[in-house]
Amino acid sequence: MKVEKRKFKGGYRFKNFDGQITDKIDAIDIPERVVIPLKQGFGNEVPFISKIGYTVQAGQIIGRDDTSVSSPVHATANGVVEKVVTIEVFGCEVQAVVIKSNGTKTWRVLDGATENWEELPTDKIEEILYLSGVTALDKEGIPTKFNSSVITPSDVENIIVHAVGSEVFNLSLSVLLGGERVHNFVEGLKILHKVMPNAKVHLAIGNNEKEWLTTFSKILDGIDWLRLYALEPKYPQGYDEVLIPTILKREFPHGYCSANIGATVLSVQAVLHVYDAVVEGKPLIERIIGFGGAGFKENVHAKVRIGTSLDFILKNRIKDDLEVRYILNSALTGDTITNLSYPLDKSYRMLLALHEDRKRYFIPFMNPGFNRDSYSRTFLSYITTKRAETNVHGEERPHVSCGFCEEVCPVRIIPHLIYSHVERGFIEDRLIDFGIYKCIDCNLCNYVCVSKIPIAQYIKEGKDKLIEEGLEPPLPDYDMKGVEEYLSIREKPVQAKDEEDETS
Amino acid sequence: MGYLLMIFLAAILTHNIALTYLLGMCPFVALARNLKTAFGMSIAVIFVVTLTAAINWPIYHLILLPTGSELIYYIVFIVVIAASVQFVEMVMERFFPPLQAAFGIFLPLITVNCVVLAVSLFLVLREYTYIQSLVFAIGSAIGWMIAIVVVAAINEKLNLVGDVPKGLKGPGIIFIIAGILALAFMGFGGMVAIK
Amino acid sequence: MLLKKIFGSKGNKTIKNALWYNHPIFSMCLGICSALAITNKVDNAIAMGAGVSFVLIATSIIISPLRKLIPQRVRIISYMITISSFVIIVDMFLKAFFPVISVKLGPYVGLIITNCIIMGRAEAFYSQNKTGLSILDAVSNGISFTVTLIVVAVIREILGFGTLLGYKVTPGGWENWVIMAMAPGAFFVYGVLIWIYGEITSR
Amino acid sequence: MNFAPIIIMNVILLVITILLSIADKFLVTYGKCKITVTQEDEHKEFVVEGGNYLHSELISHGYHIQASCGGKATCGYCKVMVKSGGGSMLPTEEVFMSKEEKKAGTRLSCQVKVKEDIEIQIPDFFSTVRNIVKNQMYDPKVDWQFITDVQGESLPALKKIKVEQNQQDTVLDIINQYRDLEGPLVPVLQKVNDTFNYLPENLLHYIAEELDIPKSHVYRIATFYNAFSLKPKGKYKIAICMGTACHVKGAAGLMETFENELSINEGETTEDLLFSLEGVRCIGCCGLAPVLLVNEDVHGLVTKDRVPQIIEMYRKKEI
Amino acid sequence: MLAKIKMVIFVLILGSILTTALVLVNNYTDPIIAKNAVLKVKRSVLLAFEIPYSEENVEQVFDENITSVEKGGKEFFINTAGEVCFEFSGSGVWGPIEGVAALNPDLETIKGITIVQQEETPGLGSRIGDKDYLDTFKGKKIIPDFKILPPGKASAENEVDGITGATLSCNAFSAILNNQFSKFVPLYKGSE
Amino acid sequence: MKPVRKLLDYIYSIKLLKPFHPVIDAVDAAFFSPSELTEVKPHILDNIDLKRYMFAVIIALMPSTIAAVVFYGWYVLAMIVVSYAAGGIVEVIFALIRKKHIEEGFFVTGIIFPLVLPPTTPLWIVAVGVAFGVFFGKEVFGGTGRNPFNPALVGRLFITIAFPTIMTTFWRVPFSDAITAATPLSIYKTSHTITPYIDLLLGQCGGSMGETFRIGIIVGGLFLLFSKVADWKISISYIGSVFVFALIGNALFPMKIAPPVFQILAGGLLYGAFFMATDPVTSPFTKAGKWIFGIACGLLTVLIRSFSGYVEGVMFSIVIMNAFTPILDHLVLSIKYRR
Repeated sequence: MKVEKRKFKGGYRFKNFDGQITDKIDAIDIPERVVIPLKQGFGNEVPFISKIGYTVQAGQIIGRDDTSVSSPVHATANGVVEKVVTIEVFGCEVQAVVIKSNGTKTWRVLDGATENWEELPTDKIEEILYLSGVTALDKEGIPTKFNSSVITPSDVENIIVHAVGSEVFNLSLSVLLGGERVHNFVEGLKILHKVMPNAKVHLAIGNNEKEWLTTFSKILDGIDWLRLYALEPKYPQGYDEVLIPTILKREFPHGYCSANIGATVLSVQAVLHVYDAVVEGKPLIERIIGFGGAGFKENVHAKVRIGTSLDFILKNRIKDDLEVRYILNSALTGDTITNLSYPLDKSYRMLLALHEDRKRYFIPFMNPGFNRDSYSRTFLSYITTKRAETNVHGEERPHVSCGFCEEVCPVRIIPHLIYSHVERGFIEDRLIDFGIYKCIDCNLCNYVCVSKIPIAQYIKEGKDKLIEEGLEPPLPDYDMKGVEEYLSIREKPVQAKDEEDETS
Repeated sequence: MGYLLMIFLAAILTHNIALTYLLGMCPFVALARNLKTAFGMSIAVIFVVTLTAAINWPIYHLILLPTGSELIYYIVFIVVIAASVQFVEMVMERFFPPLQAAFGIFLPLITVNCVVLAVSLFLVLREYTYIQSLVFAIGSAIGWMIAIVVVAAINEKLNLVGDVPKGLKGPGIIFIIAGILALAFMGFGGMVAIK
Repeated sequence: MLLKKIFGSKGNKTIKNALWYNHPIFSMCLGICSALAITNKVDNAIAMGAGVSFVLIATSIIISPLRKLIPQRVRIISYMITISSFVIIVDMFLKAFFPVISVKLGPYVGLIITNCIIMGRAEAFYSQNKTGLSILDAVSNGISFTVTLIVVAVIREILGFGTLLGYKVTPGGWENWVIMAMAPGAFFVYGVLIWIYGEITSR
Repeated sequence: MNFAPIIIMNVILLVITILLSIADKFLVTYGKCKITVTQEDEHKEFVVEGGNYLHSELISHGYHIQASCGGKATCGYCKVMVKSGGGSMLPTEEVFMSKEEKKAGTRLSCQVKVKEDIEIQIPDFFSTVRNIVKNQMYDPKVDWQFITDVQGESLPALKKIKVEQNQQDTVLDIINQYRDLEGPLVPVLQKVNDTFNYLPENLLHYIAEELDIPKSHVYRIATFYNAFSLKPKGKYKIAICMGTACHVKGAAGLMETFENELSINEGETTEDLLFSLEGVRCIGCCGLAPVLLVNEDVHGLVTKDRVPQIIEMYRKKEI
Repeated sequence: MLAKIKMVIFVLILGSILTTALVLVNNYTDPIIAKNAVLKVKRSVLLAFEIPYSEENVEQVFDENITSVEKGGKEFFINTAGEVCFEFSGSGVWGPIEGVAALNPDLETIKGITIVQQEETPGLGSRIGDKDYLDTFKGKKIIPDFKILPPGKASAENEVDGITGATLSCNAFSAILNNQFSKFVPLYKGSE
Repeated sequence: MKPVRKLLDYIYSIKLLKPFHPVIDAVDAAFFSPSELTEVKPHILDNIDLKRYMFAVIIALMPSTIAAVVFYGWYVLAMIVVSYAAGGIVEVIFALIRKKHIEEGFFVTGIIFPLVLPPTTPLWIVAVGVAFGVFFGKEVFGGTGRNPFNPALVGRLFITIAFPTIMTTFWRVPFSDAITAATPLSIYKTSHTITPYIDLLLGQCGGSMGETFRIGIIVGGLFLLFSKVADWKISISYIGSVFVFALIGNALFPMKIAPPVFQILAGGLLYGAFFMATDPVTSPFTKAGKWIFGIACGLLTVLIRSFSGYVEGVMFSIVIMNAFTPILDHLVLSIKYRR
């Protein structure tokens, strides 16, 4: 199969950071208790449908709401439902079910799953997908007729599966797709194509993964609804807003989601989970996550049951003498994990432990700068591994129009222009012209800023203030699908905040 | 032709009416804070300066000089300027409302603007012919426009990124910007000479 | 006290406004064209200041008593005629008795007509106040203007020519700052003075 | 003697005045326009010939509207609120207007041409300032600007001012101290501000009457200087640095702690008028971040634990 | 209509009064101004010839030493020694340069030059008006043409040193001089 | 490094020095990287900061500085020291009064300014020039990053026009004490002689201290372009447009306009194109703006060099285009984001 080469303008390639995840995979035991949040991944929170004191099996549905955009939630360990508690996850309060595990590793197989999935009717496959909980994965979910995304499967015109490792730390493709799994993956793609027959499937792989490119071009040869792309692994290639213009060469409706233009972006793991659900009948109860960053003794992958607390996962993995910061998923956009009793949920890909480096280096600006990363080439950093730590490396200064942020911006806006408007309180519709709503919060402008200005924060603040003034993102000229459903989901957290304010 | 071009360039670059003769500073200070206003004002100035130069030259050379009454030419010039501006404004308001909205609103501000009177006076002092007068008038007004528009743009930029001390905001910083601009324009010195 | 007797309670205020709070140049930025252009020598500044003061006072004497007679429609034109007549007188006077200064001031004498101080004061003050008060206002504004011009001219002449009223005041090795005698110097000196004024008044 | 200049002058003036009269007749055909003026609670109407500027019409009808530039839109003093008529705002005016003023329809009267019936409101400073304070749009750092209430409703009638006897005595003492000074207002306000920790509204009224200074002027001064406050201010002003360095080191948390300890929000004053709390921009001691000022005292490297200590320290001073 | 007429009459009266006043003042100052202009010329002529005078006796000294001749529409001044002097003007870098040039009777050598008016860069180009500088012109030939060279380069008898840093003013000045010499000297000679 | 730390900590603890904290902060920040951690996303930051960014310019200037010292002796160092001291004082006074940080922009101004001066400029003129440049060119606008004009050029422009006699007299040829009034450009203007290109490249001619050793400038400039600190668009379009306009002009007026390669190598063009025009604060931030900026600078340089009273046009052209920068940006933005 022919491999198309694509890249986008802007962006920045993170290379040679220390603490990269190795190809090793660990299995982690089932903990004594699992805590399962009733909102995981994409969609609304679902009501608890089991009862306290009931014995449940792993893979049994304990939360489900067919009326709103959501996916079912499963028990992930065999045991007894102990209680339903309210936990706070990254500022949002979520109901969570606590299950006391009995330590067995079995799970309830989904009805109707079969190796001969091709003989199943599409409806049945969709039902299996929905019931397995796979549909909540990734940014916009997988569309089924069960209201698991904002659009229906027949509306999907493009499915983009991206396997481009563009972040500072990336999951290893050899771990995810090693051995037989690559065939499972292809099978998963075929299932998805059956569910969404109008869709073309686009598989994007980083052009640094030469072996996988050749493997795929061999395996996928002859499939006419599938295209293979080799992308340059520049951050933030993994964003829908960047993937869609790069691969489909069409404009992204900024301020809305990819589903609104009939595209679904999936990760490799999601496709594998699809395969697991439909062929092996395994509901989504386990994830593979990676441990990245210099804070870990060993940077490995791990297979973990959903609902396991992070404490349990990280036990004995962190270097003893280091002060570290735990970050979820991404070093640039991930949230800091302040509470290690958080349970793992469907949306976790990676746990990072970065060194909190408070050391004050002596005349740093005169050092040649080994072990350091810089967008500008004033550091001799190509030779050695670069450090990834949380020191700010400099004081905030007035912005000097160096233009770095504009060069790296993946959506071609001028971040510092918007920054200076917002900083001075010029909240006008000019900002919309300047493309403030195009910003995808990739934080890259912040990363490269010479003056250490939190540009991305300012842009976000600008967006909030604009919405406060009633200047919402304009709808694009073309038709969009499922916009109303999307808006209803998007506005939810804002409403919740307002209520809080009133009560306090 | 070459001489006309020389007058034109001299009026813009080397003998810029705002930066070398320091004229038209009142509206300069007031309007150089906003680019849109500065632009509208300077268009109006171009129009009025040319118009009044075109009227004042014949009045001086055909009426005042022959009758030996050049002593009152200040009065005549300023009255003609005031009246013609008012007249133009009325005509424009009545017959060309869109034009009026775009730059007619600046017309009343120009009535007592040094630039307009100064151009008329320079015509007399330098003994230009009619065509030369017109070219000089347009050139001077364009020179003024360049100065005010550039300063206004810098001012807008300062609104965005600057941190000007409190007491210096407004006129003070405009003067300093204009000073540096005048300094830079000295580089054109000697490029073209006027009579 | 005397002022209060003659002009009522407003007299004091008028003077203070003119001399400091509503300073014609620094606070309201009026009449800066001529102020900028001719202040490279103190004698020019004195001549210009005196000329402007004369025109101001004469205008106030004419306009204030007539304020109720002047028809609205031709108000501006009447002011202009009055002002420019006095300007011509100043011009002729300078030409006759101070020919050197007259040449140096050149067209700027004529441009006193468009000096916003005169027009502005006529419009804002003389057309609304009694004659005595108007004259007081004219005098104090004239003094204010002249003093400012002289201050600027002193700075510029000392730095730019090393002289004061033509007499050398600078030490031996002094190198003249030519720029101060030219347009940019005027801009800088005024900018800084306005800054100082602004900082003091905003305290 | 040469008579030519006199003749030419007269001819030119004649021509011009006649031309203008003709132009008036044929070009400016707005007819009679009605101007309705509201000032405080007083309504007045008068009919004028259209085509002139509002500013000159108002002046000729006895309204004193300040303008130092003579109608050239360079001073920005002659603001009035136009309720109807008058067209849209000109770009010349925009420089002088704040956002709120634009919304409220404030215009420079020297730029409004009377072409149709116009309804205007001439603001008096007193009511506008009170409105600003009430709507918390008040920012003493901003230069004086007046804003009328956003909805455009007519302003509430003025209450008769009430000054309590003991207040009156104190203030009168202060006023008598400074009465003979040149420009007594600022020192008087300073002293009153020191005594009461802020400038009560009624006292401003009283001071204005006593000193025979227009109320608008008193308000202008009172709102212009940072040192004066129209809201009760605490005796100890706690200013927490919100600069980057401090922010990074947890100034926000500090603010929160203070808010909890004093049970007030940022920008407010405790009920006992002892403390007021505000966030300020960098005060230049980033080495000591997070840093805060209590009046003039600098407290550096403040941790949340130290907050009660600091508050206690100043409370003790009071007792 | 009445208001209109009143308006016109007011303006006319005001105009007449003020203009009359102007004419009166003019009548008074006009002779003085005219005398000033004449004196200015006379003074500069005397300066160019280096004839000592004081402010009071300009007229007297002038009349004693100098006769003026008009040739081809240009006024020439001749002193007792037969030296010739005339006014010249031309455009400098920033504005016009006006002055008086005096030639020896041979009409080839400069006797003296005075600048009456110039607007060159203060402190730089304006030094062409300094007496010290103009003194270096004395005795220089104007035939075949007159040259101002960069400082330190002048050697021939028709060359003088320029002013450092004011090349343009010097160039303009030499251009004016050459132009005016070539224009007026033949004029004077031709009609002799 | 430990003693330095201890000393700084001790100074911090002295109460008397509280008003001078901005100065101490600046010293502290210069010697030690901050210990602060990122508070918000992203959790990791690029290692470059403003100090290093500005230091890159100084590194790029090193070849020409060293060459200047070799050519003209230790006096050059004295000038640099005076420049840093005088400008630094202005900067510090402003920081103290306005209670602001002392910012790193002065790193560059302090060295770039003496390098554009003739090698025998009196020290007091260096001080006046740099003080004026920092004061009017930068501090009145709010300091580093907020200035519309290049402070070093404003200072240079000021002394050029204020002290014309001094600034046009004292040129020196390297390795000799002879004072000459001629730079290659003024030689061309008076006698139409072209100095050999190899002499220009190696600096064997009169000129400002930093601009004569042109190989060093090219090396430093390429380093700047490579390290992304300076934008290549401006340098390229500037030099390119000088070449094009000189080529056309030389064909039309051979007596007035010098040939293109000579124009590029002579005078301060290379220095200006690499170190002055590329100052990101004072040049347009839009791409189209950058191209126009460079091209207009080139045009103005050729025009001023050939037709005006001044021999060199680089600094005038750059300051004029600095002034036009906001309007260029405004125009480009309003075309780009037209509704």
